[in-house]
Amino acid sequence: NGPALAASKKIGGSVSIWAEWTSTEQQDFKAVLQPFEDSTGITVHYTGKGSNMDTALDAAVAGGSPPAVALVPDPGTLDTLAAKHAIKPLASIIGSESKNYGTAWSALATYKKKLYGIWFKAANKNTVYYNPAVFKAAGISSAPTSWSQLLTDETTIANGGTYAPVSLCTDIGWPVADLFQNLFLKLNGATAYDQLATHKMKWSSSAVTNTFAEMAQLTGASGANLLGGMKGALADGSWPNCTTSVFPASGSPTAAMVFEADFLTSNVPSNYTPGNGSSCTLSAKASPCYDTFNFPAPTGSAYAADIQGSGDVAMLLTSTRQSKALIKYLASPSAASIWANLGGFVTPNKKVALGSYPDSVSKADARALTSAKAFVFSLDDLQVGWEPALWADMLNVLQNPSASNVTTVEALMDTQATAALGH
Amino acid sequence: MTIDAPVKENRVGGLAKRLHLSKAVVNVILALVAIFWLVPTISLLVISLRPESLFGVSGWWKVFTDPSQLTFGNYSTIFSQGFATGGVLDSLLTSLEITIPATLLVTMISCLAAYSLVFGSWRGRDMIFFGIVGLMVVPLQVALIPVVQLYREMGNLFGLNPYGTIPGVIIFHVAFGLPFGIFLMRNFLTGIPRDLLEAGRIEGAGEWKIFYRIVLPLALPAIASLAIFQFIWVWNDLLVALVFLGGNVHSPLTIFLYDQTRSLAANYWIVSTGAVVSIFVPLIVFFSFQRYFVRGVLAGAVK
Amino acid sequence: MSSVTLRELTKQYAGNAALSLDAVNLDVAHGEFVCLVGPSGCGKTTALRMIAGLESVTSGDIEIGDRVVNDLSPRDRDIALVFQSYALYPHMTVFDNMSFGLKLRKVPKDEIKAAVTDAARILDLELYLDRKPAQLSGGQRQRVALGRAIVRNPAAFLMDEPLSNLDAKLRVQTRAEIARLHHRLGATMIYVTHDQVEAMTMADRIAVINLGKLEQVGSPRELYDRPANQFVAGFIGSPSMNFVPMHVESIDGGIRVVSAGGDMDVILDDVESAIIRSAGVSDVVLGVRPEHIDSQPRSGRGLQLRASVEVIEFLGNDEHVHLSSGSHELVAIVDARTPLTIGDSVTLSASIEAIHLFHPETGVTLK
Amino acid sequence: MSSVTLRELTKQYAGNAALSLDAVNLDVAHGEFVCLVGPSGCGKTTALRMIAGLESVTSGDIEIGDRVVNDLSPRDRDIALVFQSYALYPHMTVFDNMSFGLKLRKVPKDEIKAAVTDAARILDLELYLDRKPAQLSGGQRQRVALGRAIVRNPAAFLMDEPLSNLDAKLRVQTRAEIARLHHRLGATMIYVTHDQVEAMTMADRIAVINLGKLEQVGSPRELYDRPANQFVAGFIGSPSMNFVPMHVESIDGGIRVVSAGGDMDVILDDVESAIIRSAGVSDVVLGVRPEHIDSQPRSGRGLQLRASVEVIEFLGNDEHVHLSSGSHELVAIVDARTPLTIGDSVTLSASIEAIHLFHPETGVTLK
Amino acid sequence: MTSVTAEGLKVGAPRASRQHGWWRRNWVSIAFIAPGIIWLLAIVVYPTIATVRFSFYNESATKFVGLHNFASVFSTDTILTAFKNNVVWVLIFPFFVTFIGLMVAVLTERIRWATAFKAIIVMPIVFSTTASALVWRTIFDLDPHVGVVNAIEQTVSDWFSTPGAYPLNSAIGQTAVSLASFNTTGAPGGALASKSAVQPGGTVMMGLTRISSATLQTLGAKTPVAPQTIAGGIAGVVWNDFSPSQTSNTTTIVSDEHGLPNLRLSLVNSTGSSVASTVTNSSGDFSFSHVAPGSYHVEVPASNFQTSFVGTFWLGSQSITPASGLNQTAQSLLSVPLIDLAMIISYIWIWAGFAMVLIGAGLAALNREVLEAAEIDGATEWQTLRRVTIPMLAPVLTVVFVTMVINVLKVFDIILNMAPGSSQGPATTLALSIYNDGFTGGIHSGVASAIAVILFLLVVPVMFWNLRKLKGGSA
Ligand SMILES: Nc1ncnc2c1ncn2[C@@H]1O[C@H](COP(=O)(O)OP(=O)(O)OP(=O)(O)O)[C@@H](O)[C@H]1O
Ligand SMILES: Nc1ncnc2c1ncn2[C@@H]1O[C@H](COP(=O)(O)OP(=O)(O)OP(=O)(O)O)[C@@H](O)[C@H]1O
Ligand SMILES: [Mg+2]
Ligand SMILES: [Mg+2]
Repeated sequence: NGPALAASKKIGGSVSIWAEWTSTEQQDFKAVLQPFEDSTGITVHYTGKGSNMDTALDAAVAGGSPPAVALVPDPGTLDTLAAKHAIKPLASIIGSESKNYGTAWSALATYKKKLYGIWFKAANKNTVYYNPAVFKAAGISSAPTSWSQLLTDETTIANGGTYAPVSLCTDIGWPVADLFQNLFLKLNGATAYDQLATHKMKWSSSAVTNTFAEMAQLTGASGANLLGGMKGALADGSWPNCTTSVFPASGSPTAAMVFEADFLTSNVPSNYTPGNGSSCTLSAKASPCYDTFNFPAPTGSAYAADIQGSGDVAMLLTSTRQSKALIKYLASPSAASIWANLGGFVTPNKKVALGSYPDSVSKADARALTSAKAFVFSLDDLQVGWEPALWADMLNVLQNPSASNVTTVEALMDTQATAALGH
Repeated sequence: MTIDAPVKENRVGGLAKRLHLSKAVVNVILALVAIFWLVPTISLLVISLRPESLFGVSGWWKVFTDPSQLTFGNYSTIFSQGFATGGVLDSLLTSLEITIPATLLVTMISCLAAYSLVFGSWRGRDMIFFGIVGLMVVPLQVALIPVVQLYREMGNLFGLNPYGTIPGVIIFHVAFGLPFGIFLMRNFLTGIPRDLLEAGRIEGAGEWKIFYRIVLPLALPAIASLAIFQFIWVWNDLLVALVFLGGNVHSPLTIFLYDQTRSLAANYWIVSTGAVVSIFVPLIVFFSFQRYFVRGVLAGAVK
Repeated sequence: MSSVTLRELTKQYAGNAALSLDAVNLDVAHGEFVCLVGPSGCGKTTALRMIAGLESVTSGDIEIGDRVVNDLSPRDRDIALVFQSYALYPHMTVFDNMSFGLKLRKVPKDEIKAAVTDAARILDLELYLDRKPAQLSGGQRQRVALGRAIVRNPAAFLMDEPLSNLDAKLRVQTRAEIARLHHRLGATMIYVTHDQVEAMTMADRIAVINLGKLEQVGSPRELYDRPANQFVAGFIGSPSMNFVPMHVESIDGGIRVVSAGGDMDVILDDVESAIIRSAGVSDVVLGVRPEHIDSQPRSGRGLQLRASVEVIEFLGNDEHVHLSSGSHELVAIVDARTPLTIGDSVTLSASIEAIHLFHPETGVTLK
Repeated sequence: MSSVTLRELTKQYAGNAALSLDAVNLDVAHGEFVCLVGPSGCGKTTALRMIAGLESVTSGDIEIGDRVVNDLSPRDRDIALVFQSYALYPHMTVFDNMSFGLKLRKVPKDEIKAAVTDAARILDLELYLDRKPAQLSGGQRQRVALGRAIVRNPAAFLMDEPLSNLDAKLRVQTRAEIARLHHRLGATMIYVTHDQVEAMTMADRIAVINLGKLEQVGSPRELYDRPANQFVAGFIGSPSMNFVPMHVESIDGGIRVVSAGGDMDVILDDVESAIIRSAGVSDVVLGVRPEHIDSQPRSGRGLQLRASVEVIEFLGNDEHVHLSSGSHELVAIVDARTPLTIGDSVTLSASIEAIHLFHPETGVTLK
Repeated sequence: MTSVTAEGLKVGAPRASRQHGWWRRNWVSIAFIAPGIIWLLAIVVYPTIATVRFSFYNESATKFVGLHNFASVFSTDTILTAFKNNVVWVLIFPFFVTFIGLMVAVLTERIRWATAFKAIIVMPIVFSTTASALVWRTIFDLDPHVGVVNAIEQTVSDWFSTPGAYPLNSAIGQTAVSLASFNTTGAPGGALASKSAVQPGGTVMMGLTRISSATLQTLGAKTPVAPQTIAGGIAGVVWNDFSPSQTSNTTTIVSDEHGLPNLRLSLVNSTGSSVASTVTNSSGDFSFSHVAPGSYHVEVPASNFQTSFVGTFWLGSQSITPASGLNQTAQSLLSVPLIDLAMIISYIWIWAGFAMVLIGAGLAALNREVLEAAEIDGATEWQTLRRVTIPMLAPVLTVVFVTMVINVLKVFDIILNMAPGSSQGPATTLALSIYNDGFTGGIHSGVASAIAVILFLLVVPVMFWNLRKLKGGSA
């Protein structure tokens, strides 16, 4: 495969690596590892830990037998482990491969000025997925590019009477938080976003209040724009149910679009083709399509290219010849390209050619990521200690966006943030 | 025969009928309960037999009008890996490797401890028992990390770190099964007449003999229940195995099923399939222990 | 085959203010057969259980052989106990119940089989060896409990009413077997019973307990003839001794005791009179056993007694005649052929030897 | 207060090939006191449990009053049962144990209290009303079980050896109380006992069961004097009747029966001889009760018996003398003052009225 | 001196021997309990102590913060909610599980198919909670096409009220609304009326939107035509004023728009009373003839939009106790979300088998004769059960009850898996808070440990009660 591998000679031995990925993602990642194993003779033991990754890793570190390499989904863990000296600095190990990442990403993998991780996989949470055929049925031919256009299109689709404009993922609130974060970023920019994330900006500030107000526009009065109304959104909005109403595996869609990150791709049934061609139909049986657009900013906003996202950062926990080789391999563009090629994957690795992505949707996604003016990490994940409370608060506002309730909840959030973050 | 019939007719009047009726009522009530209990179970089974695409789209009961919806697709997905390491059968074995020792140990240690608590004469029995019941409430989650650290200390001290090994998982399960086990056995053993133990003692049985020749046989119904539950709990555990097995290549069935689901949410059709697959062993366990629930185990023992 | 000695043995159960056993002293010699008798709840079972090591000793000592065994576990005491409640192992067959102790001692299989078969034959249990206790009748259960003790060969047997649920015939038979066993093994036996006949026929000595206290120990004849006090006198013998409060009257040099209504009177001789005088009492309790009352008046010294017949209980050869004399109730045993009918006024008598006199307050025997 | 009738009542327990009750017919009249006696395991408890409704009927019928109650639940039969195993409620105090049945009937509180206090006084349980069964002695438990029955006022009482664990005195006392209760309430009573004295003194009629079969029903005197067969003869009376196989010899017109060694013989009169002849037997079993054996030889007709004294059991007033006559063992009850010593050769006798003769195979009474 | 020594010996000797005796008497008992105690000390007690310690430290266990964590537990509404939910669970769940378990265990003793029945009841324990939660989630699903409960409710409710021709489209949660040019009176789904008044001889154009194409298809809607005036009458058309080809045109009828057939209309005079009514035909046109002079409105009564039953949101957080209008804290303490009930029902379904098996085991050991004695004493079956069986079963019932109390104090998996995200907040419990606070995204201690400690303390009374009860029960 890549020339980077051809150079390395057979090392042999084995190395263990943990990540969240199970099921399809696990198979994809194993495909990424295959050429590495072939060329180095190293056997890689991969374990997918799912949502218990953090706990399992904490335990493994505490238990004294951590995996050699681990990929975790949040920068906080990296900081914690670095503080405990449980992970190794990477600069000298991966050498020039560290330059494959933009400064925003490197900063997120740096602790006390040392690089401890490489962001192997990234997710763009600005992505909005929509069913082009539904848009067309309402007489809309192109995706909205501004916030006001999005609202207009929503009304149009609603008036059509057959499809709900939005299938809102609610779950325990994290998708709503994502939605809020998107909107906040597009309305107020990355600087304000970072201030809010660290609670330097108050939740009771007008920026937040405005964002909530705009969000209420999006959902419509008592959830008029949402699939099943507010009640339906809350009842059926659990992940990934919310996606199947836009991209059903059989029958017809009931909603036009769904907000979530690009990892939603893996929940789109395989018979959907990416793009917005003229052949797209409403029936899941004939040729259905999916497409995305970037979460729109108000017309003329300076923050249109700011991106909110997340990712998986690879860290080295035990330093052996094999593990070093593996992390270096993960940092290389050839590793990321393999998965990119398989789809449902984007990497912040600049060296991965856009051509590696199989379709227009992921290409656009990757382009957005790499061309981002500013990149912010998902804000809720940084709210250690009150993240679930934040999600609950988001659901609260979603259900009752009245000014008085917003004021109450904002005050509550400030209290919670102060209690958890100490300021 | 013909002469007998009218006599029989007269003598019991409506009373026998009333008795029969009450028996019928019991049967009807229990049948209703059984149906109530079965509906979810059947729906789980049906969900596992319907294709993924229909989940959440239409009611599972539709299969009864449209049997063409039935498919073994979910099962073939699960069984696709076969016997290989990481396959479903390998996981089944691993589950047994964990569950059987954990069940045996909990049952044995609980019985021993309960015996001591009930029939021992040392002071402070009540306090110890009190403490043990208190431990039932300790959420398993809070113990994970301290125990892992403890394992590492063991590794440092004795060169044997159970972390990442199957014994490590078993040790943890046993510890968290014990409070309930002891609680159950103790309360059950209080029902065994002391005279029986004393008879054994007089006949020259040591405590051990009394324990396993007299008390254990009499406590079989309780032991069977404890074993059933312990087995089921360990069998269905996911969290402990995930945390304690580390990178072990063999993983129990729960982890295997968990792996079939995607990282951000459960694939319910696979979960249901897995649930159906994973209940067979516990059901066998249940049925084989069922026969120990004999009525009147203590009948005829004392006046 | 050891002696058993109780020294000031006392037991107080938790949650029971009264002493269930109160400073009991008792020596049971090696090979001796002692019966414990006493009213229900007097502490017989408690005593056995303490000797067996099943109850802790509140104070005092228990010696078996010449060791103080207070702290010895039951199985180290080498005794067999037949429980009043049987305490059969419900999960074992009769055979297993009986052989359990032997198995524990690793006695060879065929010896066990022989011993159990033997005991089963004696106890008429051969047909039931495969049954579980739940499938047995009350008497059969009791016999299994007994069998469990006798298949072993312990230093001492403790038996708590081992025959109470057996019918008369079987009881006589089993009693004989126990006596034979006792002779054959020379084993020490402490035997609780409420059956007079058992106690009288089997025991070398009888210990009478009342309210946890030992009242008297002695041979059956001693207890029957010379009870130490009114309690023992009343307890030994069935139907029990008749007691009548009498007034002491001095008559020319001697003493005459007479009942309130004057329906009964006895004239004492000099020796007896002296004893009564030295006791300094003006009242005594007269005791006479039902079987010592003659249905005929008698000439000469002795009890004279005028009464009316109230109830006659037929008992085959004998009759129990319930009498009313003045305000007193008495029972007499007379030959069934004596022509008595209810309502008869009769004069009865008893010889002076058959008369007991007790201190009216302490109950101590005066004559 | 109803009659109880058993018609061909049969019981076979699952897992037990033998019939525990075999076509028993018994009429217990309203207010009658019937004692069931029989060897251990003969089916007494089974019969009571079936009458109470606790065991299913294998075949036959049970009538209480004039209803067939085979299928009636125990609750609806209005009977009280004293269990052989007591079956006290372990979680209730003595008071609650006794008052439970009344509470269920919603008897006013003070009436309950009065009834229980009364029963407790009769049964000497006043001190224990607050205890739980586990803290009682065996006899106390039995009294609680008895108390539980007598506080109620049922149509019939069923009592299974209710006095077996009581001492002699208490037993006599309680016996009297039960008799009084029976008279006062006029209640029908079916009473299982193995105590001869109880059966003889209390019962209007006694039913003798053997191996599940009813052998004879009759008044105590009937059973004692005219047992229907050898089994009943042996079962009623304690110590039981002596049986000796005899040979029938014709002597000038009459018949003489004589034992194998010739140590015993009886000459029969014409009537008796005729019966024996018509039975056409050459052997008979002779029966004579121990209490009917005279320690003196007698002139005239009757049993003459030469024997040697083997064992003497002292019983207070009487002695049980175990005799050996030829190859036969006999027991005689003699006055304790009779001067006998072990090894003595003696000649004893019994009057011709005291002699019973039984068919050697069927056991049916011939004389 | 010597005599004192002798005295001392005399007193001392037995005591020494007593102690020696203690060990001799008890060493086996001690040996029996030792494995359990050691195991528990190492694997449960040690972490428990760690937990207690962590509860006084900050989240990363680096700084001692005193009672801060406890203070924040009691001042956080979410945790108060969790407390309240725990209380609701504890009050309802253990009782019902024990009760049902007991009833079922007692009743099964009388049936022939007991084994099969027991297997059915036990089966749910055998499933993982994830699977059970999934099943119950579908059973309670809001959509009557998916959820059995709502399907039943719908069937029942449809007996009582018939839906209109244009019911709420449950798939998208909408109902017809008029366009701005045709005034709306009332909420969406309420009655709609023409905006401008009309006189006899005039015409009315009423454009509505948000009508599902599926409905139109079912009703066989045809292309509408502009209404013709009729003398002394009022004519008009009602149509679905939405065209994908001309989304902005809201004033005229476009070719791909459809009339709304089968609509019930009424003519309302100026005083607001209805004077005539009619039904639109397949192109959506209608007419009222012989209308008295005056000014009228044409109204589309709400009954047209009468929806069929929309389902009870069993998994929702609406309170079943009156708690609205209270402040946040009071609400978190007083409202009982409906989903609590749904989950409790499911949890009972899961655990009743546990109770049944244990109680069955207890029943097996009861002395039958005592029960017979009760029967003889005249107790009905119910009385026997209540006054004899249950007290005698007390130790086992206590096990079940206490286990269930502790179980629900720790309940979280069913909530995590069954509650839709939106209800997880209102339905949260202490253990779920521990899980969320202390467990997601790595392990934090602090508040989570404090909650655990509080949980632990909550059990203390239960233990006391249990101990007292057992002591009283057996001797
Ligand atoms: N549950 C049972 N199963 C089988 N056989 C039984 C059962 N109960 C009793 N039997 C048998 O039935 C016969 C009659 O028993 P029952 O208890 O009626 O005797 P009983 O006359 O009361 O004897 P006892 O005087 O010893 O109490 C006995 O041989 C006994 O072994
Ligand atoms: N566990 C106990 N707790 C409290 N008191 C008890 C206990 N066991 C027995 N007692 C009491 O101690 C006294 C003696 O009891 P014990 O059992 O020794 O009597 P007993 O002589 O065997 O009587 P019985 O002939 O009725 O069996 C009784 O009054 C009894 O109530
Ligand atoms: Mg006793
Ligand atoms: Mg019996």
